Amino acid sequence: MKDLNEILKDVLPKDEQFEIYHLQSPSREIHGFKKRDIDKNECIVKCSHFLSLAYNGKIFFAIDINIYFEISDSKVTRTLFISKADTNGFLDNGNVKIGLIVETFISYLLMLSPKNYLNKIIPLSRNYKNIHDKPFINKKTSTAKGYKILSKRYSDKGTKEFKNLNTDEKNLFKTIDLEKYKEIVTKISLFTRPEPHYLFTNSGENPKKHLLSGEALLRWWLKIANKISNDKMIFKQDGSLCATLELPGEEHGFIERRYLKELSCFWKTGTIYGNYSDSLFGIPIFHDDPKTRFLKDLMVENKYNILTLKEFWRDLEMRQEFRLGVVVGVIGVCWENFIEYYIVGEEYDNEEGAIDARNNFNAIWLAHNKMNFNITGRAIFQEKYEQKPQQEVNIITFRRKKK
Amino acid sequence: MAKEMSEKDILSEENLKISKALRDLSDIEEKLEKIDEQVNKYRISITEPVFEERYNIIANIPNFWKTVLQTHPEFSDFIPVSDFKFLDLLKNLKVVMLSSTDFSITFQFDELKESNFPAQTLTKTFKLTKDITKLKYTSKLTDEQLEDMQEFGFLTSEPIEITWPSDYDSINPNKISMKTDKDFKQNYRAGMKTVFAWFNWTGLKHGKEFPNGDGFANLFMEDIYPHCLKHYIVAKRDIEDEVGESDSEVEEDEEELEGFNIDAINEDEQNKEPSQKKMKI
Amino acid sequence: MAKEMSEKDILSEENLKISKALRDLSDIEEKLEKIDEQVNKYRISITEPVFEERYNIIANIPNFWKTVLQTHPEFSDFIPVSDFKFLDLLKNLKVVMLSSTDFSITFQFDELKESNFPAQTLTKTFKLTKDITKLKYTSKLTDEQLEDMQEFGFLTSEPIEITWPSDYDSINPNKISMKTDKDFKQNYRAGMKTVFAWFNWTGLKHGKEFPNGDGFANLFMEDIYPHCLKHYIVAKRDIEDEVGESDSEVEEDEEELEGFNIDAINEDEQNKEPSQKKMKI
Repeated sequence: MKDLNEILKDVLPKDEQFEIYHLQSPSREIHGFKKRDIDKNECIVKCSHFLSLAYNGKIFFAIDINIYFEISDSKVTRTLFISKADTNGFLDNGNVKIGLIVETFISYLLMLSPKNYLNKIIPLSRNYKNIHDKPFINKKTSTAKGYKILSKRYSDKGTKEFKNLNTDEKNLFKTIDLEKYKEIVTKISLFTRPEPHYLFTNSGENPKKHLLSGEALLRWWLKIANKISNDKMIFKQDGSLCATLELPGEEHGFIERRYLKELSCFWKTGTIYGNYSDSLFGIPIFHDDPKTRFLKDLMVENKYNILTLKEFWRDLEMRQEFRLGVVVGVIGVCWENFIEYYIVGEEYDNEEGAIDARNNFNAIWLAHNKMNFNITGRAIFQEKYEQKPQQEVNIITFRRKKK
Repeated sequence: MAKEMSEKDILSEENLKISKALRDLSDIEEKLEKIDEQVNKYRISITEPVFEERYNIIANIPNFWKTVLQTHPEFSDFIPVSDFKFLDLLKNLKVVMLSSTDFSITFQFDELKESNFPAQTLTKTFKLTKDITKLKYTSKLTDEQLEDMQEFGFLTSEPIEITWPSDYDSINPNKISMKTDKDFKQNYRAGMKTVFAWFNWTGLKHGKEFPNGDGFANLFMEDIYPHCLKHYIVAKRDIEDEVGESDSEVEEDEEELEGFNIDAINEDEQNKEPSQKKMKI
Repeated sequence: MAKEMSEKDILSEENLKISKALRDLSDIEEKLEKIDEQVNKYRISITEPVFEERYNIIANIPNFWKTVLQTHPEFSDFIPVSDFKFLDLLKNLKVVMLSSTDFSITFQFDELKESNFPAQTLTKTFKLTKDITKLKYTSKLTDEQLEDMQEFGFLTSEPIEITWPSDYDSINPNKISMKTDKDFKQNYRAGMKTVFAWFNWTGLKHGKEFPNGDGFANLFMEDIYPHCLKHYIVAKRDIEDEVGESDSEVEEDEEELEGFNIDAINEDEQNKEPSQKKMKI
């Protein structure tokens, strides 16, 4: 399979130079995600992807996607949560199609084998006492001892002891053997809402930034989701494929007429979290997600166990973040929590901001030992990707079962 | 037998060469650690006579130590405010390095009649040990902490007899008793937190004696004593509010907000969010 | 004349005594500053031969400096990411202290044919001066900065000739010209930020050359070179994700969720993971 750089080349303008920053976190077992019965031996694994592109030394786009794996005895469910995507207005090349980049990246992630995530999982807990007795270099290992350990590894290479070490190392991590699973469910979940900025703080102040209305943004994402769902390389077009759209507070007939008519036949109103009479237990808990915040409030109010999905969507409409014409200031908080690691302290009233944004990638980038960051566009698949302009708040989801 | 080495042999030769280099670096690191210690000893040896001189000069400056301790940015984190009344009586203070890890601190207190607090000079000695079998209570320590103590060592000290001021009679562990005091536990705990309890600190009863007693000792050894002249001058600054000072009055938050908040509504919204996030279910 | 001193005289005598003590403390402070320098010289003298030994060993370890520089927490703040392709070619690196303030850094680069980048060994020397009349542009410096430079000194360096890689032709100041390049200013600025421009850094043209060139030099001298063995081992850690590490992946939302699975998760389980507020990708 082609690597990401190769794939992106095909959708970037011909003979132009771009820098690609793709960061992937290690896979980690997490506690939450959904209400579940721990006795059932379920395991939830999370991994984050972050992609950003620079042109002329300036970052112009970034997207943040979290992937969750729910592993039970009988099946594995993979959920892509598109957390944030943003531009900053510093792209001075009209031939770059952001929608195409987003579509390509999501497709790429969907095509990555789940093995990439499930071979080496940081477990919820470890017996550190055990680890510290073994010849591993960890934060407590003295520098002098660290060199002795490394030295022994080189002298042992190819010997039996060295093989044992590799086995020990494997025991530090959890591995999910995918061979025994017949079914892998893939879900994509995303939330569209126009905001002046998501990942580039204050970038909304840049007059050159292209801000879409709620309606336009929804249509933009619908188009991407529709194209991905129709990609036969990813989803076999069988009866299990299903894409859903829900606009809290909006009539289903209206949604169908206004948005779904022009999309493929597998689109429906509703959600992938269950039927309207179901409990809220099927709604995943995502990081920094408006409906997750609402879910948490319901937990505080002891309504989480009582409400049905239908009531949830009805009440969600009343949330400030879902009301029309309200600019919500939640972005600052996300910035503090984790975006600071990507891009720090930009001034968006001048171009230096975008240049510094790129420079701020350095530490994080290098920590991951990523090497190839310069690519040249080939524009093979760069068909027209137009955007239509209006305001709404909505959720698009679709899923597919593999036989 | 073939003279030429196989690819595997070459690889293994190369690995052995790297292996040796890495082992050599381990030795270098040990040498550098010894050098650090040697430099430290050298510093102590040439600093000591100057500190001695300084000690005698400071004796002539009223309120020198009072000024230093009152304005030191971290000192007050270790003890209750009520202790300052007695620390203000400190006529002089001396730290003597006994080795590169062990040291003693000598406190020379003036008397305070109204508190039945006599003039007293006390020397408390601190020694580093790695022997965790000396510990008397370990239940409050995690395995990880114990491991660290074993590897990097921990400070210990003999208890020192000190006369407590009468102000503290109700929390003085020598004067209260479980039998007669109804708030014994609470008072005992309050007493444990005063600087007088620190003189009794051993380093062997984690969670049952003056808290962070080693941190307090190290503060004297590493910062207050070697840098007292600097701290004194900082306290005596005529202009306290220069722009760009780290102890400036301008708060970081305010600075940051300036560039960020366009209007008041935004600010409200921003402030709402963190509290929501912190809410525990 | 009365033999007894008046109250005023006593006061004045006392003041004179304090005045003298304070003056003496000023002398002590100067002595301590000299001691610092003396200790520093001593450290350099005994460290030098060990560093020399270390240098020769490191030459046998492939990618040693690449590993150190790529994982150093601050190094990458100084240069653009694209420079790393060439810094990875660093075969060896040496810092030599010429005095307690002056030093030289020697970079030994391997060649990279595809970039027309030749193998080259470059030594850049840094000297402290307090003579601000040497400065060629001062318009970007505040009066306060100039005062500090005059009092504490500032680093200067001679420009060093270095062959730039062909990858940088479009921003290489030797190859672009105001006349022919339409984005000259922008490209020139981008070029100024690369490590190759740093070899040209003089310290005399604040705002017109590689930014923070002295900070970059000091980073090598104060941290990267003396502590390279430690940085290398940190980079080689097998377990990077231990609980309590700052680079943990656990996000707040997912942490909090534990709380609603009360029936399923016992308290022990919850305590295992300290709240990790920050997340890193």
